[in-house]
Amino acid sequence: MIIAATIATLVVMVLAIIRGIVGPTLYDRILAVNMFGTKTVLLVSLLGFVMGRPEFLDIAIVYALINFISVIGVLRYSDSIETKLTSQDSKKVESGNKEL
Amino acid sequence: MVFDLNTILEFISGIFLLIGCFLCISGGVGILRFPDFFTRMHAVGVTDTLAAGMILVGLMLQSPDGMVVIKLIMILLMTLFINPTASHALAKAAINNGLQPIADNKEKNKKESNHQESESSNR
Amino acid sequence: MLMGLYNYWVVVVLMMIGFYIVIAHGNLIKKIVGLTIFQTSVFIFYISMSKVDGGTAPILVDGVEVYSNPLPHVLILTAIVVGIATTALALALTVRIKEAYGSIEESDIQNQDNLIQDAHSQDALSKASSTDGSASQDDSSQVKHSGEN
Amino acid sequence: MKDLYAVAMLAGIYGLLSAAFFVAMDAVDVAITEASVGAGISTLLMFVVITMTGRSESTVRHKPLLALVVVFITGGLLIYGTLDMPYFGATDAPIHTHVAPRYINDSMQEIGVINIVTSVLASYRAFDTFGEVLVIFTAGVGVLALLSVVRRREDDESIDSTNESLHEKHLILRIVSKMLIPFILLFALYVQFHGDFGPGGGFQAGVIFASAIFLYTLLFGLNSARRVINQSFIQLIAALGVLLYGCVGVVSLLNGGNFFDYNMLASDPIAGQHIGILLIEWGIGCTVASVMVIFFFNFAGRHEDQKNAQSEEESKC
Repeated sequence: MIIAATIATLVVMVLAIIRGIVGPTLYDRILAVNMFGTKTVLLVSLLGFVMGRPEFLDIAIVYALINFISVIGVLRYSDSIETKLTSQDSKKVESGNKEL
Repeated sequence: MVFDLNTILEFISGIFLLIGCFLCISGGVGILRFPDFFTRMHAVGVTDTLAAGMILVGLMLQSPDGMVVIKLIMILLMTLFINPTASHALAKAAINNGLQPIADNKEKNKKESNHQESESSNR
Repeated sequence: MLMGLYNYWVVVVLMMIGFYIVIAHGNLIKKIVGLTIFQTSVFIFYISMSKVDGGTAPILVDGVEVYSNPLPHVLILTAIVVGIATTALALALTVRIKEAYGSIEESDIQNQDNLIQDAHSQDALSKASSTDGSASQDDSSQVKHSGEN
Repeated sequence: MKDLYAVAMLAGIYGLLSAAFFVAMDAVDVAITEASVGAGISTLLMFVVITMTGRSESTVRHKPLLALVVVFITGGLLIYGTLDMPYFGATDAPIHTHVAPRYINDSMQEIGVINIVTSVLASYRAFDTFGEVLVIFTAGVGVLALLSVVRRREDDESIDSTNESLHEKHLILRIVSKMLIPFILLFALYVQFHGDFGPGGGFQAGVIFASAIFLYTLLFGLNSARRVINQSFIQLIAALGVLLYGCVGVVSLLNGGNFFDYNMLASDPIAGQHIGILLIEWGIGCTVASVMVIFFFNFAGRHEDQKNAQSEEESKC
């Protein structure tokens, strides 16, 4: 049963990767990465049981924490870029022209 | 017919794992097939909390010693805290972005803000 | 039985993907990502070599005799952290390049460099012609070549 | 793929995937490092940099056909080279017959630490690890040299106000993170001290500790984070970590052993090894954590400075 759960998790991870590649908007990709991270937590805990050494669950805890931090960080920086991107791009073109 | 405790525990944990697997797969199909971002987020919410919880509880019932159970409980608590928070922040950022649409996905954001109502009613 | 070597083939494929990204893409960020993929393929190479059939993680417990080889783990553990340090350094260089050139595309940077060098060689040429009125065309072209080199 | 954000996200997925692979390959210590580094910090740094350098890539590739030919030739040669390699998982491969049996069989008597990876890292190959720590330290110095900005205006009220609005906006996020940050710090210390018995050690703990500070910085803004952790203090800690590591080696030298010969640190060799490993892990942890914080502070500081310069230009216009 544990092996079946592992396979199911792997399948879902593949689906999440597909969404991450296809994902039309940035938020779709962040969502896919978030889901992928959670599934990795599950996979790591399951793998511990499959291989018979289930005491290495620290890795899964680290995953859960780091995944959260990276999602928050990505959101924070994507937040700040969306509004300024258009103005910055026009400015970039101007400054590039000046330098040339 | 006599069941000893281990067999019963294994059976229950098998049921939990089975439900977890089913929810996982359905959520995975959901993230691929649903039409827009907010509906996909709904699918991810199912897999991230309920399916993960089911699988972790299933593992807890099979774990050999106490430390493993404690760590699994910690993982479960963290999943239950972190994932809804992350999806909340994600949805909020997406809505904020939708309210001030940038040039290339203006159309999409309009659609998304319509779907957002249906998503909030799902909660 | 060649199937026993599949781990090396996966490594080679990953390595070549990274290599292709590094040499074929002009964007510096993409080059860094390619380097990261290349790096990870080396990590996977080491770690897959350390795996022993039937072995478990190299943390001693009673009743287990076969462990994976701990030495590659140690090397890769430090290499990962060093890898992020070097990646950060590369990213810092990218930021500075962006500030200096206004672009992180390799071709743009090359163009600007060429323009600057042309300007320098023009300067040198005009200087040479002003000090030495009888400078021939051959000399000036030599100056230009040395500037480009 | 032209959108560099997507590239960064997929690189993050790749990091997670490779860490899961390391778990499957029994390399738990490596997995915990890759989990904390590959998924978290590298994605984050890459994102900050992409925010600064623009998010789209021009489609021009130079000579893709030539590159493809080169790649295929090299790949073919490499695959030809693998034909002589030992099979996957073979027990009699050359790698398993040289020093590894000694590490596996004798480390318990010689070092007294359950986790073989830790004993090899901190004792058998301590000099090697010292070099790695120095590389990390040097990279930190390099980033400082490249990116550190002279803070002209200490009272950046404008930045503060935007950050206030950001974390006012995310109330739930702020509260959950406030609950999580102490937990992450505690967990980092657990990983630091648990390195003798399970996956963990200075490198991992340093990175996890740094990620807690990242989380704080992300939510409450760079300036308040700088108020909590002074930049020069962090630089001092980075240097002190390396110094502590080196001092352990020198002390064992002075006590009559070799460089990093911990047996000389106490009367009992095993106790000496324990002291040595503990101190060295502390040195590694301090250096790694502070260098990671230096990376992030400098990248984020550069980012905010650019933003400020832009807003000033806009106000001038």
